[in-house]
Amino acid sequence: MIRVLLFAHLKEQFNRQELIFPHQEITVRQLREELEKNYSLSSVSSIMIAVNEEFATDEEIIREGDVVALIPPVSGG
Amino acid sequence: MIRVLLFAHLKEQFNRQELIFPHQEITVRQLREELEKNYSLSSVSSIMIAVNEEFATDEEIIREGDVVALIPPVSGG
Amino acid sequence: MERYSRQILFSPIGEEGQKKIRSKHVLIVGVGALGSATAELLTRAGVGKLTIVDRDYVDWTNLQRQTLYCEQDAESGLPKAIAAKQRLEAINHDVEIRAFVMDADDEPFVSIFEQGVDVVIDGTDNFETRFLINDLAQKYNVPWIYGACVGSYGLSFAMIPGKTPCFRCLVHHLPSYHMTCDNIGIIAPTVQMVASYQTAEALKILVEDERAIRDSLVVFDLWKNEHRFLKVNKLKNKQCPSCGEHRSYPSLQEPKAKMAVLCGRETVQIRHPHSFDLKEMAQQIKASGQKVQYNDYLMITELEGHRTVLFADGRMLIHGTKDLMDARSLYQKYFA
Amino acid sequence: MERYSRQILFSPIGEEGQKKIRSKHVLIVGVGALGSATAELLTRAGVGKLTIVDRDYVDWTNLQRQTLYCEQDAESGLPKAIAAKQRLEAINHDVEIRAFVMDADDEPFVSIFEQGVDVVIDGTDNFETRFLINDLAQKYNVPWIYGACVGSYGLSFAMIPGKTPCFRCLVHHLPSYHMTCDNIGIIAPTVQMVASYQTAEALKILVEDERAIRDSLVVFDLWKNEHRFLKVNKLKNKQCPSCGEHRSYPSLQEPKAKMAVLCGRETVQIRHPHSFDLKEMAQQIKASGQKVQYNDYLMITELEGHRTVLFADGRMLIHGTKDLMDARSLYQKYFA
Repeated sequence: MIRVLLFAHLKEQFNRQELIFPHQEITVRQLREELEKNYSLSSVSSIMIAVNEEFATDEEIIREGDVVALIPPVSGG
Repeated sequence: MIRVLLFAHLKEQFNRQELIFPHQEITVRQLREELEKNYSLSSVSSIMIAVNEEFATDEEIIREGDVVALIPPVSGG
Repeated sequence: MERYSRQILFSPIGEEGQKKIRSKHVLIVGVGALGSATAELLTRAGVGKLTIVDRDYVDWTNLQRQTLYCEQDAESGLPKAIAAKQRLEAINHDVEIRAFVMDADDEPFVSIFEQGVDVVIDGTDNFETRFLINDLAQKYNVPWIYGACVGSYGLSFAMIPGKTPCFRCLVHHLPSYHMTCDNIGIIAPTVQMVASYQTAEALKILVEDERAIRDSLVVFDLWKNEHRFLKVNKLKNKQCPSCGEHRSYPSLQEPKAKMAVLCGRETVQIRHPHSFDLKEMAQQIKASGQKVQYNDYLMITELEGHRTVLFADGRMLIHGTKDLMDARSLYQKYFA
Repeated sequence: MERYSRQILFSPIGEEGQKKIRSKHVLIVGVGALGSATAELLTRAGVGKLTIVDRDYVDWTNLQRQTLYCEQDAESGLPKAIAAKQRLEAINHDVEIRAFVMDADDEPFVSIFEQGVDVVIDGTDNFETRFLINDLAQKYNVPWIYGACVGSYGLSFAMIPGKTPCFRCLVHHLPSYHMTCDNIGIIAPTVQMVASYQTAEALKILVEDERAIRDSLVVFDLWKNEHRFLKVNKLKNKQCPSCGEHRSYPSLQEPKAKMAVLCGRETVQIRHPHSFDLKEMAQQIKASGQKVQYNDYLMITELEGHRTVLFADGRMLIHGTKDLMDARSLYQKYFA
């Protein structure tokens, strides 16, 4: 089980604080693909993904128990 | 072993980031007494003491591995 | 309402929230650094009525961090409450700004609470006034938002009567000597960060979004890159004389320091209601980087350019001033 | 120097640090909400030279969060760069303020980098300009400090050439539709918190206290009481075309959008350099709470009061304006 915390408008978009993925292991790239397919989340490629308080590259492997956060960069200023 | 993190001017006063106490168990009140005696830290009674991210009363017991933080209230504004 | 459109678009506020903000009264005690910043943000947010209280005047050394003031205000030495009101009115004439040049110890201060306030924001620079606000806030059942900063270090916590611990539950009694911006220094972003926390909690209280109110005390150091949220619930004390079951509101009763100008000596004498522990006091003053001399009878140091002498019996002389306000301010910042 | 005494007392700055601050040049791109706040704090801090660049004018809806401006500025519709300069000079006449009413795409923008800048602060409201700043900052070896906010959510990160990942390492390419203050709203304390982080890092860079610079990206939500520091090191990409081993600085070369006013129609046409994915675009606009219609050929929505039509081939019409600047600004905020 992998917990994925949502930030900013993603919370409203999914209407929840976090998503739960049933996997034991998944790469960051695969996570992006699932978000796009199963959750029809668009612009996934520009979302920054942190694993255990550290941003991760697409090749990195997320393991059960890791805490994942989806951080959308925003443009307001 | 109990780690005590220092905040604000306490860092400068002790010239370090944290203090290490060799105890396995100690109450918050005893910690205050030790700080006063062994480290000649004054005004100890007005310092707020947090144990594992939560402020603790003087009766509370600190155990090995707990993370303790000394938070001095300041008056500037 | 058009001018608040970006705030109304923010869904936890919305049209409803904006109307609530518009109908509320905020009291800001002290318009120095934190008070400047919070007063400005709440004025821009369109609060209905804003009362500001300050006893000080604008000084050149304030300009580095007190964002309501410009050089002209320091040049004219305007009282802060007056200079603040001018700028706030230029920012938003819809807000009713009431400015009082006075001490929080003065009689009219209590009447602000009696008339009704929705939230009080801490812009003070001393603990004595905070304990007074705390007792008044508990007595009149008003939330108040503590904020304090020095150097790159800051703290904030919103106190809700009947729910959270109060200031006296957190800080049992007055620290004996204080680290302030005048002895440790301060950088402006520290002020703005504390003010951001205070203003965010004030907005939550004003729009009555109770569930959103942060129930922890935030403490951070901007230069050392530290940031913590510490839960406070356990400190709520049923025996607390300010918010507990049997209340005496000690700050509303405590003997006040007595003050007098010493004729022909440019010196003010203050009688602290308790005796001084000169040794402890000297240690702490030293720790903050100041020079200090002491013996069993008295301690001598310099505070903000004033030679200051403390006697063990609680007497204190502040040299180089005949101004009671100045002397009182020094006393409260460092020793009260 | 007396006016900076509280900042000099702060030991990581001191007399030495104050002299350094005094000798440095800061560029702030955009003086909207973040730019207002950071420009004011750095002016108060006594930076030697401050260059501000902005293409917009002061509007009533800005006053809720853009702290340099007052009602008079909105009344006169002054360009932000000019109104900002006036207020900044009233705050501190020691600072040399240079104000440019221009687009970051304009030629003179690059010359600011050529002439030498010590740190660049992000006050922009769109990604296109940030990618441009990022390439210039890498090319001219200048640290720049990203900041952005919307609602109660904010982010900031200081990018040091040769050390940290750059903006393109973090955000690989432009998001296709943007959440901005104009569609999601914003509260003023969010702005001040991001600006506090930006200013603190700027001060560390100006006094050359490299070890103190935060090496993580901060992300917070003031209403939801969240606050995280996320390490970024792993994202530094050797293949990055902006900061890697073989650089092409794509933003300095990319085809720019072409614009034209359609005669007699109060409409501006913009040619986006790529085609639009209308379905995806429509989903995101919907997600931000706006109404939208679309089919295989075109998509229609309303942005800030302007009926806006997108064609799959990359063409876009913005109705209700003849002003190229306005239209460009809308385009960049939402689609660039």
